[in-house]
Amino acid sequence: MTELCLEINRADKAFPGVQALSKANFKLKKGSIHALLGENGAGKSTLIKIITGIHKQDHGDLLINNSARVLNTPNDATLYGISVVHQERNLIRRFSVGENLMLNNLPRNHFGLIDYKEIAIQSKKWLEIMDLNIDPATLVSDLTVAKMQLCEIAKALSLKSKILLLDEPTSSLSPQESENLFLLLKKIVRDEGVSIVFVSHKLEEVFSICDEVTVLRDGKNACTSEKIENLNRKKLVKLMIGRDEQIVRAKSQNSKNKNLVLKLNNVKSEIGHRDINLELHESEIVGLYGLVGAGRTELAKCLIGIEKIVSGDVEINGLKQTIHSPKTALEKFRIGYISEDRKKEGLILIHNVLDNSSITVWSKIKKAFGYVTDGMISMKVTPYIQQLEVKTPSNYQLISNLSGGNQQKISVVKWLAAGTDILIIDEPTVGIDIKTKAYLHKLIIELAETGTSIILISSDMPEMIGLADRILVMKDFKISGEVNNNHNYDKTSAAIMEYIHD
Amino acid sequence: GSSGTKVALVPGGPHPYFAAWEKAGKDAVKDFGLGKADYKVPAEWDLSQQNELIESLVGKGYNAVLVFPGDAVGTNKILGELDDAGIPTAALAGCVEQPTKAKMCFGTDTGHSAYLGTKQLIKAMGGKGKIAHFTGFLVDPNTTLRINAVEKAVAEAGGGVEIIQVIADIDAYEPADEKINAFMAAQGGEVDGIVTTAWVPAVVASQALTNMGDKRIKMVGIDHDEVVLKAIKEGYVHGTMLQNPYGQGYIGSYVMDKIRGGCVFKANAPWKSTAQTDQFIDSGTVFVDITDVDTYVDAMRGISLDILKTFDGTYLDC
Amino acid sequence: MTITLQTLLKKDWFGLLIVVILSGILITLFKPAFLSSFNLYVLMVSTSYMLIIALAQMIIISIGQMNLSVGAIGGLVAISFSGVMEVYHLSVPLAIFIGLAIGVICGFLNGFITVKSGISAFIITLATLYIFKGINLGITEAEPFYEIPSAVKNFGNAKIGGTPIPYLIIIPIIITVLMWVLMNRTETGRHMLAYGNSVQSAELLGISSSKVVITAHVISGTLAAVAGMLVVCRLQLGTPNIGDSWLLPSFAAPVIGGAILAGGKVDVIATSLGVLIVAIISQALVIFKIDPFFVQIFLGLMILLAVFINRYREYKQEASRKVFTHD
Amino acid sequence: MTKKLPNFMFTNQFGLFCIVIIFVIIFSSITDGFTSRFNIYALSRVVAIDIMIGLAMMVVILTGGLNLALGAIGVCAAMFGGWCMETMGIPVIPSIFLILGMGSFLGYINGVITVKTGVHSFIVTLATMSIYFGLMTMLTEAEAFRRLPASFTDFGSIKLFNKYVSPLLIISVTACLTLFYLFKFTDIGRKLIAAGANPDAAELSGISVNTMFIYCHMLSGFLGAVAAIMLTTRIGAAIPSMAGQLGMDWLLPAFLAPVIGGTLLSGGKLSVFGTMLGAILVTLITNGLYLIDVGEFWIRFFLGIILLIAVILDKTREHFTLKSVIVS
Ligand SMILES: Nc1ncnc2c1ncn2[C@@H]1O[C@H](COP(=O)(O)OP(=O)(O)OP(=O)(O)O)[C@@H](O)[C@H]1O
Ligand SMILES: Nc1ncnc2c1ncn2[C@@H]1O[C@H](COP(=O)(O)OP(=O)(O)OP(=O)(O)O)[C@@H](O)[C@H]1O
Ligand SMILES: [Mg+2]
Ligand SMILES: [Mg+2]
Repeated sequence: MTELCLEINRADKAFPGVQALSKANFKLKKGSIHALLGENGAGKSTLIKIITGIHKQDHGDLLINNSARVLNTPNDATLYGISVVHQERNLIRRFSVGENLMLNNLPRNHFGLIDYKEIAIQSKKWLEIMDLNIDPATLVSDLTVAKMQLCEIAKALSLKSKILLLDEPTSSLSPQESENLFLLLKKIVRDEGVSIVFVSHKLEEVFSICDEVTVLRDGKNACTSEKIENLNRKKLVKLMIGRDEQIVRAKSQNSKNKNLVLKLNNVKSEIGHRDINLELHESEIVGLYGLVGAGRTELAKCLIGIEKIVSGDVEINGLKQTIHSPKTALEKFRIGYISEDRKKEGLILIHNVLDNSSITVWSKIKKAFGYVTDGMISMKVTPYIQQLEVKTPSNYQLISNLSGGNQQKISVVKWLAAGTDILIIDEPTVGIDIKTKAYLHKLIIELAETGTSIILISSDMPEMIGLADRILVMKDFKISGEVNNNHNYDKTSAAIMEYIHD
Repeated sequence: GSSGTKVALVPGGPHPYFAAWEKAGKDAVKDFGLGKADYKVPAEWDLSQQNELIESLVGKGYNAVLVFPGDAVGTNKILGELDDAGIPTAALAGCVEQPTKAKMCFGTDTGHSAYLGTKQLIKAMGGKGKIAHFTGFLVDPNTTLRINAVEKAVAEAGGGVEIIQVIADIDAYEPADEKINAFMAAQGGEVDGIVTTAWVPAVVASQALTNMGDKRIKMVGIDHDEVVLKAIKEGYVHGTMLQNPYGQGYIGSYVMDKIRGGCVFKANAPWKSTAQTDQFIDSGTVFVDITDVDTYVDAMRGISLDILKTFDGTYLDC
Repeated sequence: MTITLQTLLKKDWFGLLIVVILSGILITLFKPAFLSSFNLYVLMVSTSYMLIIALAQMIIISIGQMNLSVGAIGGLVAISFSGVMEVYHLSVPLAIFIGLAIGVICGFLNGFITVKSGISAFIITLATLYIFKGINLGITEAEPFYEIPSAVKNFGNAKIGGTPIPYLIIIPIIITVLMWVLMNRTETGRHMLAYGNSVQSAELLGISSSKVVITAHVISGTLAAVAGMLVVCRLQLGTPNIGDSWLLPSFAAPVIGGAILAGGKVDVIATSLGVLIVAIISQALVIFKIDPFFVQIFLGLMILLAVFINRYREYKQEASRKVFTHD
Repeated sequence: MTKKLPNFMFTNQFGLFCIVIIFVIIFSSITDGFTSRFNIYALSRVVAIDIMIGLAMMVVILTGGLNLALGAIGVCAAMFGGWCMETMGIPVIPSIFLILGMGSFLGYINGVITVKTGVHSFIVTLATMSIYFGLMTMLTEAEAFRRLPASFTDFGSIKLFNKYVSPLLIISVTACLTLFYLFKFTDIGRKLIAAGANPDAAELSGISVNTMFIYCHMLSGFLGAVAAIMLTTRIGAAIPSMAGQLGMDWLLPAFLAPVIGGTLLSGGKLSVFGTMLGAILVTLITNGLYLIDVGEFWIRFFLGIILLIAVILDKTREHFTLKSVIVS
């Protein structure tokens, strides 16, 4: 069974100022799981969008089941049995989960009107397959990022297509959720001969489920349909970034003698946190681990004054303080928060790279009469932009035109530029390629060493264990336990799981 | 007349009232041998639009302007500027408030017309009863004049008559229909007379009375919209205060030509004076009811001719 | 599912219904005449065409755009409708057909140009507002058409049997029901809302934006046409001014009804109640003989009040949601 | 990495500028009197006021909102000024500050209500429009103030640059430059834009969005008051009908200018000079149409058509420029 069900030959795609793909080839075998890899901005999503008829390649041709096809709209792709989960969430927030799942072919009753009972029934089926226990009537806007992502996968499956494209499907899933997903994928490949294209920055995942690998670098093929057996992590990384990956490890530092910068005593929040106790020392990295939905993001938001703290007290450098707004958090207490939801809370998509990365520093670098120029700003932020190797034609490129990973980099840049004492980092490396990920990790450690105290929220266990000095485990808006991290993966992860499952 | 005279007749905006000005202008050109007497309508009923139009007209070489003031006070500035540019102007149909550079106000004393109308209504009501007053935008200075005039007439009628409600700001049809009918629903039983002092309320109120088939409530309207005239013929409306748009345009153009020809108004000209100006000439304001509603057109023509015949003698030094 | 206060509080129309009932009771306490059959009739008449006008705007709001030309379309249709009957003595059905056709064409133009040019509908309809109104004035030279067949006139001024219900309200009610079905039970409607929620997502989902946008504008144009003709029936003359005063009310009702101007959230029932509230307010101002110099002030305060009451409901609802969001 | 056309050619302003030039050429060649001193002077005066009105609306559109009360605020400010100067006999300069204060204050009220209640500014300003205007008519009983100090009213008739330009235009251009500086070269300006573009992100980045929105409404009121002053000097009196019923005559020019100028209705993107050019374009077209005899009642029709052509022309230019970016 070596016949191809999808083939792209010498595809070019240019965007204003960017050659996203040049002469890119891609071949997908029937019944295989094919990894599409590359750095941020390599062109993965663009390729996916060409296969699904959203973008049209400038040159090159597209074959489905060995016959050349022209896809003008996403619907064409669906007709040829291609379904996709995009990197960005594409659910209608004000619609119910069920309706979102069925949106492309809504069931009708005999008056030709939409039949919501039927929707509930059909969608329930697919939700259960993803073992999601959500009522189909729930509004998408009430879901967490993770649940949304699972819903979209369920939706893609519900189309029963023969070709399934998954663009970073696990970016905000917890390890368990990813595991379940992989079992499911293997199953449908085995039983229904579905072929899957799998985009991810998590190489463990690639090795655990993929048969073949195609790597893009700057829109060109670094390799095409390489058998996974012939590859190892080292080789793969070299293909992707053109050099070896350096593994970062924080040297365990005993920070007990360092002075206490932040202390929470029995904090109770309006949105349901109960008796939260937390201590953060100077230049310490405290990890907040927990399953998606544990309320870590919300805790962060309490700290910067978005959500209300109803009782208990917050001490900063030993003094009781109340933080009314992110403004006071930033300007008075020098606390920053890097959001996990870059599109909604992190970035201003209609503005350019420069404005986005400098938003936190304007009031700091302004001269008399609040005088601030682009020049002054880029002097301040360009170093960070270059350090993080953001792929952008210029500082004036619109953020919405950057690749997902590069967008994430920008939302980090702006807080680096702000230079805060306490930095809360929420899921910093979601959708970030390993090169940048390594760099970010190095950066976080350097920040800590140079005196910044960091609260790290992450669902990525290796990352957590790699970076944190202490790890607090959160569950249902409570701290369910603390683990002193000795950077030994197996021991620590076991200890953490203890607190999660009891 | 001189073919050098280019008169522009500028209404406040697109409105049926002024339709007669177009023909009046053409006739004036024909009869008095003027160069031009064109009817020029602002794109919208809006003071600045009117000013823009007038300015562009001057730019095009019109050298005399007859204007229905977009605002009784606000229009003065531009009239002043035209005067500086040596262009004679006059307020037509309605007046501008003094001090003004307008040579005259040739039209209707809005206040007085409302006063007369109310008098007629009270007479029709037999000198006693409750009346309601429907009128236009409060921000139009004329509206205040009308409200006061109606009150004056009522006061003069002694205790017998009282105003039970004034509804203003209804110069658009839909709201007028809504408000006036709401009034009929609430007060229809009590009210004995209605006086309307703006075009739209007059039309809508006549319509409402006709629909209700109510001949008990007496109403005096304003102007010559067909709906009003029809309602008068059918007896649902007692009468209406008519003006003389054709005469205004026709004679106005004539006078502008004279003034450009070097005539000036007599020092002792028999001006009438109104709340707004004391250089007022009545272009013919008459009350019309069922008896003369069919013949008013000739009546108006008659009035126009009389004014024209005696105009030079009475007002001008040439 | 059982109807609890919880589920009701979620509904946009609930708060408004309260407002309507309360205001109704209040007014009646002071002025029993408010419930007189004639007054109810008047109330329904003024609600009738405003309802359609509001819906004409609402459907455009649902896709996150604005239609500034509703009034202009209504006016153009109104004078064409009465014009062809007066000048060419066409039969009423034919005139109605022409009227609707014009509405469809205008709406289509709005939608088509918006889609093809990729310029915001706000600008396009602002331009077409001038164009349609311009044609209107060009044809009529600001002179109304008076010869309206008595059939039409009666339709605009007759009540059903002994009831206070005007014939005029039948069509609006039917249309409201149809619109509810459209927005809640048909794919077209749901796709419009989806598009309004997020244009990008809608396109990734393969919802054809041109289809959605053009359909919405065609419906909007048609509704404006219907409203225009109803107003002619009501006023018994086809004056060029019809439609001039529609714009703000057309937005006010949906927005009072909780519509989000950014698109993706509209509620037919709430919009209808919004219309009713506005009508009741302006009627109350007359019934209570408010001094003309105070009317505007009251109007403003009332609108704010109405919105605040509905807003209060939302607070209650959000508060209750917060408590329930986890474990 | 890319070969670029000069940056300014990408801008919407550049496109508008070309279109304006085109129309100037057309009108001056086919109409008599377009270039006459009188006409140009008149134009400069009309444009000046429309620009100011456009800017006043622009700064609220920036927040993703609307300010329907703009006209009402203008009239209230003007009438208040009339009262100060005529009734209270306060000298011109202090009066002007009082007028501007009044404008800003009314804007402030809009801002506070919008922010505190979370009700969309559309409905808030719809209501305050009625309230402001109602209060104004009630207090003044619609009586105009027409005995204003000559030093004040004459300003509207001064002619500069051998009688071609009104000083009002100078004021508007200055306002444009100031706003341009504010939004391009100050932190507060940048914050205003950021807050309008994505309130959540801005808030999390330490910007107090509510304050920013209130500033925008105040600025709108302030600019509205400036426009009102200019209109008053131009009319020579403070009259309640200077912006029409409820001040709604201001709304069309107010929206036309910024929206044609490329200001994003959803907020977060504006163009000061675009707004200026937008106002110029619209005034040009109207004036040109009055000069060409298009037939009495057809002016609006042609205005619409030309507007349509203009915006579509500009759009095609945009496509062209974007395409012509060659990737090396
Ligand atoms: N709509 C667009 N307009 C302009 N440039 C674009 C657009 N979409 C993508 N690009 C550019 O094309 C390049 C490839 O983007 P793409 O999203 O395919 O990267 P990717 O491989 O998916 O990266 P990531 O792993 O971060 O998702 C990037 O440089 C991006 O800036
Ligand atoms: N099924 C659900 N229905 C409604 N709201 C939910 C649901 N699950 C989570 N939420 C909301 O999301 C919040 C937690 O989601 P979120 O994922 O941000 O928490 P978290 O601990 O920060 O997880 P992570 O940071 O790993 O994403 C909850 O407090 C709740 O408000
Ligand atoms: Mg991608
Ligand atoms: Mg989170």
